[in-house]
Amino acid sequence: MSGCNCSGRDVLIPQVGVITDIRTETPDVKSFRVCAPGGGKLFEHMPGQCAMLCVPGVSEGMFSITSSPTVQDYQEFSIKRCGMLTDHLHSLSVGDQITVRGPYGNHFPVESELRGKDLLFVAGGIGLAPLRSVIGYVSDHRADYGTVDILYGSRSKEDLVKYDEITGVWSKADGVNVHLTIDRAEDGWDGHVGFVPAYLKELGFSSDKTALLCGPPIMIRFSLETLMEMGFSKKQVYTTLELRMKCGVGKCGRCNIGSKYVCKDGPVFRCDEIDALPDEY
Amino acid sequence: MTQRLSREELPRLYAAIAQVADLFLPVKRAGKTNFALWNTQTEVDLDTLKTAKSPKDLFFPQCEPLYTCDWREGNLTVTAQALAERDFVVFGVRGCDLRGLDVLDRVFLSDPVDSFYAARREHGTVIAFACREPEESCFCRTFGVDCAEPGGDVTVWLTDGTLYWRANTPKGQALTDRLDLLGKTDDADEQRLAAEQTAAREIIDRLPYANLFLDGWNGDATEARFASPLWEKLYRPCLACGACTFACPTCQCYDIRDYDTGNGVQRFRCWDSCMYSDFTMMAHGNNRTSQMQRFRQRFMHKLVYFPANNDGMYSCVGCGRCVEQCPSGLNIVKVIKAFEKEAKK
Amino acid sequence: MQELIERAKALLADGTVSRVLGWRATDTPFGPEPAFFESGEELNEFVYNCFCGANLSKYLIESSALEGKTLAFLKPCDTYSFNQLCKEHRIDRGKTYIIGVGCKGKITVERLHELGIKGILDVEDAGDTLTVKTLYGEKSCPYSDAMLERCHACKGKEHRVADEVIGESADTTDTDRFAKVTELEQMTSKERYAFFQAELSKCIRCNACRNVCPVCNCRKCVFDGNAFDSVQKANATEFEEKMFHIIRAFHVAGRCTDCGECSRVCPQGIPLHLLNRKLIKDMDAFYGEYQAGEDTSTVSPLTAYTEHDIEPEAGKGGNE
Amino acid sequence: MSIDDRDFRPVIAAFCCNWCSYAGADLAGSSRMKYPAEVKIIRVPCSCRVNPMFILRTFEKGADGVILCGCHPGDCHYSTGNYYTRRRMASLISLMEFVGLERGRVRVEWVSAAEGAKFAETMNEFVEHIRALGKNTRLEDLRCKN
Amino acid sequence: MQKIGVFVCHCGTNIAATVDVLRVVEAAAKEPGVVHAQDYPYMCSEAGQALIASAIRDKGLTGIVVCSCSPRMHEATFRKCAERAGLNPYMVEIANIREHCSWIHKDMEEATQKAIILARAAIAKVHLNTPLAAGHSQVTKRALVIGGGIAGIQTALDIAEAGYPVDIVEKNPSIGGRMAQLDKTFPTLDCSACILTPKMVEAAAHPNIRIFTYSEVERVTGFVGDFTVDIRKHARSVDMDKCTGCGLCQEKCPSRKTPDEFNRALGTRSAIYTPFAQAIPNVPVIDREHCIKFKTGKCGLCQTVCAAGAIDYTQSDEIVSEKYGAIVVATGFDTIKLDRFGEYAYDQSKDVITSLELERIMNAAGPTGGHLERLSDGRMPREMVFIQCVGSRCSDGRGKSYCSKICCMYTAKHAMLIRDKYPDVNVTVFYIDVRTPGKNFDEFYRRAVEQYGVNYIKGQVGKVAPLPDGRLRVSGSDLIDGKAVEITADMVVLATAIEPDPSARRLASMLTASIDTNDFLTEAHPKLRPVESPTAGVYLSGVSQGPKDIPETVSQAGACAAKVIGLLAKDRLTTNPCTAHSDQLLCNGCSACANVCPYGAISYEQREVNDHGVRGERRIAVVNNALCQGCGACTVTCPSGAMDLQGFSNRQLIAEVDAICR
Repeated sequence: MSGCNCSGRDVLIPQVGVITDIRTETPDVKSFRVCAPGGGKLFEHMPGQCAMLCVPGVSEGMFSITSSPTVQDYQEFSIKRCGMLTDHLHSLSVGDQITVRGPYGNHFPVESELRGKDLLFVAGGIGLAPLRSVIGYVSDHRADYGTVDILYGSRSKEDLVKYDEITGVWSKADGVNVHLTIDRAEDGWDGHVGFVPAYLKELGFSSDKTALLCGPPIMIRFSLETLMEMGFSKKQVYTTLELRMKCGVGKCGRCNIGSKYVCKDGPVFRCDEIDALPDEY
Repeated sequence: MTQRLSREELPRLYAAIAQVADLFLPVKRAGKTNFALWNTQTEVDLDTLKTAKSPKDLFFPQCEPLYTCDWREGNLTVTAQALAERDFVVFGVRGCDLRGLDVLDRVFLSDPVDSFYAARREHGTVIAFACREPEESCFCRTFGVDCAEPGGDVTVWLTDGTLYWRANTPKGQALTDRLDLLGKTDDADEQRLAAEQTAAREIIDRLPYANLFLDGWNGDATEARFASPLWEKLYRPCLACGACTFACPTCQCYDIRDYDTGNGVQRFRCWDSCMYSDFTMMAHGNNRTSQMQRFRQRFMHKLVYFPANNDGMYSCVGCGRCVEQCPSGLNIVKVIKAFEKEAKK
Repeated sequence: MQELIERAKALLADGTVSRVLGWRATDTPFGPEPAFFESGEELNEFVYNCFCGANLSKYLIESSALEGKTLAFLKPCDTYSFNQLCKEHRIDRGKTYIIGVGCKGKITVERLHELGIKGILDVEDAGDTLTVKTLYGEKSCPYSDAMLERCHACKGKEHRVADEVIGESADTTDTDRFAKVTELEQMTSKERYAFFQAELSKCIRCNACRNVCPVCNCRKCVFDGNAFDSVQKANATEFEEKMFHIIRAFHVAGRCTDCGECSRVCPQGIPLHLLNRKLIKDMDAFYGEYQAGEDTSTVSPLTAYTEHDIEPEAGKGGNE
Repeated sequence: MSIDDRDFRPVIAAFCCNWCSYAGADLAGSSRMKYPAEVKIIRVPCSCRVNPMFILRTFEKGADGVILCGCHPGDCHYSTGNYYTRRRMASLISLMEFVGLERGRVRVEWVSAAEGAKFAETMNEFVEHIRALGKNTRLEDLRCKN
Repeated sequence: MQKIGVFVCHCGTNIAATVDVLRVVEAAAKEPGVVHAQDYPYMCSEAGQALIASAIRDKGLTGIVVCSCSPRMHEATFRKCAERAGLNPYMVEIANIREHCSWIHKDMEEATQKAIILARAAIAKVHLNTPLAAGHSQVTKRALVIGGGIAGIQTALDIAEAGYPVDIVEKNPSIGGRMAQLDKTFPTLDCSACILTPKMVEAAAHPNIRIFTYSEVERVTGFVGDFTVDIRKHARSVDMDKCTGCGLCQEKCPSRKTPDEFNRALGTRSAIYTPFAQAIPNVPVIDREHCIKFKTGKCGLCQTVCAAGAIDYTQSDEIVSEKYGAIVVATGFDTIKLDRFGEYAYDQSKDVITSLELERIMNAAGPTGGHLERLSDGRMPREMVFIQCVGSRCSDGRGKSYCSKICCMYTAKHAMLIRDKYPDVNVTVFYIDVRTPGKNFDEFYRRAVEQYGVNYIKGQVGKVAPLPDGRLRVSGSDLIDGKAVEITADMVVLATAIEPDPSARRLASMLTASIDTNDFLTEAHPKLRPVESPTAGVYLSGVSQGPKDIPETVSQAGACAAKVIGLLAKDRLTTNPCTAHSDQLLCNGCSACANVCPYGAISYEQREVNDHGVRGERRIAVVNNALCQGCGACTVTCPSGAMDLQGFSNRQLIAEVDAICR
């Protein structure tokens, strides 16, 4: 995997990626499809893994791969505008080149623990990005998994990332239930209104599901509490952590929480594993 | 097999090694001794026990280019930095610093391998240098280093008049084979050498920090140690400089940065310090906002997290540089002693 | 020392101050560390001896943000830094209680190492001489031989600011503080270059000089930001070391009190104070004598001007 | 003097204040006065805008000489800017010489908007001086060159 | 990533003759971010601007670089062009490849290379430009005119006539200035007072004009549209409201030995005085330096005789603080001191006089009652010599390098008037050149020579030597005949160079208006903006800007008024957005920046700051954008780099440096 030096390239040396498609998801989120200059994917990855995107001379940052590994032609990244690098990425156009290295980190255990389970995806805002990769993977291997529930919330309707795909594809798939919510009521929205944890409680899922949780820290905290109340154990809940990552390979010393490096041992953690880590995230 | 050379012949030895490979050894410049490339003009200093900086930067340089990006005809190209290809010899590495390399190996040679470091390790031959007169700041014994028998590809001992040389590895032997000025030793030499070692070990026993109390420091100690109120008191004098981390033979945190050369962007990495306030700073926050947290991180890493990931191996080697160099008189010894005092209360 | 402890305990007890900034004894005799004390009990670890060279004034920036007053023990030279920090609004004078402590010059164990004394186990201050117990026998040396560089160019025994003074001080000046600067000026440009190249190429960019410097008190150093696209932490080239040290010297020009902490803490023993002293010497010559930190109101020479200042011409830095 | 020396084309940056020296350079231009093409002018609002950091940066990037031009003291468009420049640069130049930079690689000159001739003269003289000094090897970033 | 367009101007052949414009286009096109590059013969032309505008629209450019003439010439043009095309005007950078390149180099290769580098620097800078929005400031609809001579009066009248209030500050007790001292004016020989006095009266009576005489500007703060000026009204010791101007006090004043400034010290005056009969206001002042009452405490005669009870010895200086939108400098001139011109014996003989002194002698209200006589003995001169260019066009550094412009004409006037009134006086004029460009000027001069028989000698006077008999030996040379000339004269008149009034220098510094090496105020542009100072809101009227005669002064005064009216007619002004700003995460609150700010634009606030998740109260520098003029002094004083300047940011300047050194 990431340790493979068979290409002769050090893990810190990136490849050039070409942006082949840019979609504006929300006012501050865009999705970028990236390919190798000659076409095709830059590398293979697993759902939940990340890659380092870099605009040379500007900055570099770790982003989760939004597309499913089953997509053959490209990797997609949904990126929220929140700083110098993301500002710059948002100003790029189709055909522009960036550098990409990765994939980095672990992934959701789609081939092991998650197999055969009923899955509950809980996402808030841009937190949908890593989960979408899993959702895509699960959809393409539908027989290997039980039912799928997707609870996704955002500030407003226009802040829902991948809205068209959610309403157009996912919600029409067999055995998939989509539950959308937005924080405040608005015109043209007849769906649920309220925060994700509250909606979670309202929906009252059975506690034999496996939950995948991703979103802003506050949402994760309350959703986790709700899940506990609903009878989930922490071993049934997976989430992702995000800290400052630089090297991506667990050596530069930045992103550790206790003895774990988020970039290498994460970003996906089972909640009982997080409990064992010192409180420094 | 131990070989010998009279002390006066050392310059010839250096010249002979330099014929074979680049030779780095302790050199005194502007009053401080550090490892530097040998040439006939350099002032070699084997009398200073510890170089101010550890020799780690010969394998993990303070700053090294990784690759260059440039736009050629509108296309972005990435050109990786070539890996080290020249053989080199590091002469005069103390036992503690040699252990430091073992620690770095655990980091950089574990999956995924850091090819820049690996190439240097492959091309470098380490001549370890046994200690004769350890100093008050030394505590390598605590971490199981025997400074009188340090190991390395080659070990050398220096007595008043003689240098003793013993190759330990095939790499060391290969170097030895290319040097024809080393002489044979006799029993008297062996006895003298043994006596030197005994004397050095006796001094070690008398050092104030020879046997620090490490109970409670291990890979499983995270919770207990992390939450200790002692950190709050210990960190206060810390200036948040990087003197300890840059002097340390095992600190390996690095930063990756870009540099606009005018003809492209060069990406390089350079040493970083977990003591620096912006070390973990992100656009939207910082997981270690206080100096206490950063201070704690450094020692937790050396004595808890690293052992947790490396079969109990500590990433402190007891070289004592932090003891000597911290501007505020802080060091790992103080930390260990503070916890010892607490434990024994 | 006991008097200092008693006084501190009293001020803590009557609520005048909420904490005490001083030095704490550690188990190495030559390694007292700067420390905050918040109770009488903690103060039993307080120490004040010949190794208490650290300038404590910079720690007061941090304590200015805390509730209540902080009692700080300052040596005469530390008070200059304190004043300078007050002038720059980094310390709130109202939140401090300053006890001036006596000083007869401070020593450092590094000087003893430089004198060839190894394996030091204990150091005893016997007035004019030091008795050093080592692994390799007992040694002794004159007190002044072990003194910090700055003490040889002492600013005098007056505390520039203090709520009270305890103890006697001595002026330990025994050299002209500009002697080395003058010596360098008289070298050729090439010789000076060789000198600074040798010294500065030892720099490891650990930032100890910057972080200890009382007037290098920026919340975020320019070298840590990207406003100037500076290459932080990297000393790949000799130029960058120069750039860092020249700019650092320039940023503290007119603010540097010549406290000498930069040279004291440099792990590579670079005489960084020479850059500051050169600037001080120049500014004294160009614009009249000025001592930063003497008070909290005089404007620094670089933020002032007269209509007939000297012109920025070549030839002031030293011989060609 | 070797052939290389004769072919030496120094890189020279001239920071010019917008109100006097930049206008002076304009006047030199409109009066068709000649000075070497090595001089490249960077416009700043006032000489006091020039940070010592810029000057070092210029050398870092391979310049062989840096000249800073502003209004004559007393004539600053912002009334006091160049008084500060004068003090700062006096200290900076002295410090740079002190650490071993050759004399005259950094220079400050006051050129008014009316002094086109002085501007051209100054530049001719400065370039000549830098040519004589040769390449700046004492303060230069090696990494740029690889 | 910016999308940058580069536009390279040929400027006809001005650029294209020395710079290979196409290669510049080619090189620029390869720079990162450049998506459009083209050349055009005249970028500033309407067609050129249209090209730029359409490229901005069609290619969605986010920044443009124009490689052309100096930004001082057309930066504003291209900014406006960008704005019309929907691009923020501050996303425009100019590479000066004309004044700084094509015009100074001959070698095409060299110039082309340099032009490429200059273009590259501008591209590098524009990458870091950010759209800036100009702020707005209010305009105080009142103007200040400093100087109450003909220039000031005319400007004030024109502004007042347009309906805006205007104040005149005059340092002397009366307005009128130099023109009031003149006898006749060329080329029509009108009586100076006859044409000036009505204007003075009109100004005094105008409802929109206030006159502060015996007053000086003490302090100026603020900026265009919003200046605050402190005016020091010197204590007059006479109540302006009560005084009837009867003149009795002056008559009775026992102190009568003070040199009379108005008469160039050729006569004396009383300690309480009005400078001249037609003075406005017709209220005397007490010269406290010479007043016996003030010197000894005894006297008080004027108070006794004043029926109106206007004399008030207790008056003190008063500072009036007023707000103005525009300031006009009309400080006029004086003649230079002659102490460095010993060869003319000005200090040795009373009969060597300056032309301005001659004006007073010829004037009916002057010290001799208008009768031409030698000041030494009161005798009528028979032989008069005029020496031109005394201290003008001077190359040895003793005088002024410039031509004082008015001397040729007034000397012709003097010669003509003397010959007209006293036909038996011989008049000789030594000149270097006679310069008479101006309507009816040369005719006037020719009349002096041809009709009035004035003897013009081209040549210089080497020495004027007083003779024992009180006459003067003038030794000169006649360059046309190539011989030495010696004249024994009764009177010598020196056409002394004029220089800006000494108050101009201090005033310029208060106004932050630039002055040249001769202390004349500098224009914003010598040709295109001759009546504006580079400092916004400051205008130049009369000789303070350069030597000129009365008709020129009056026309400039009118032009100046037009500019002021144009400013005052606006309700608000667009402010320069290139101002400093402080990054609150970096600011230490150390006050260094405020110490060096010439505009007092920086203040400090306690603010709660969120520094990457850590909250705390900090002392933070805050820049008042309306006051900041964008010099950047603060940015260098700030050690942490918290202070930066928009439009000339640290990163922008560094990018330029990098591009130049590349």
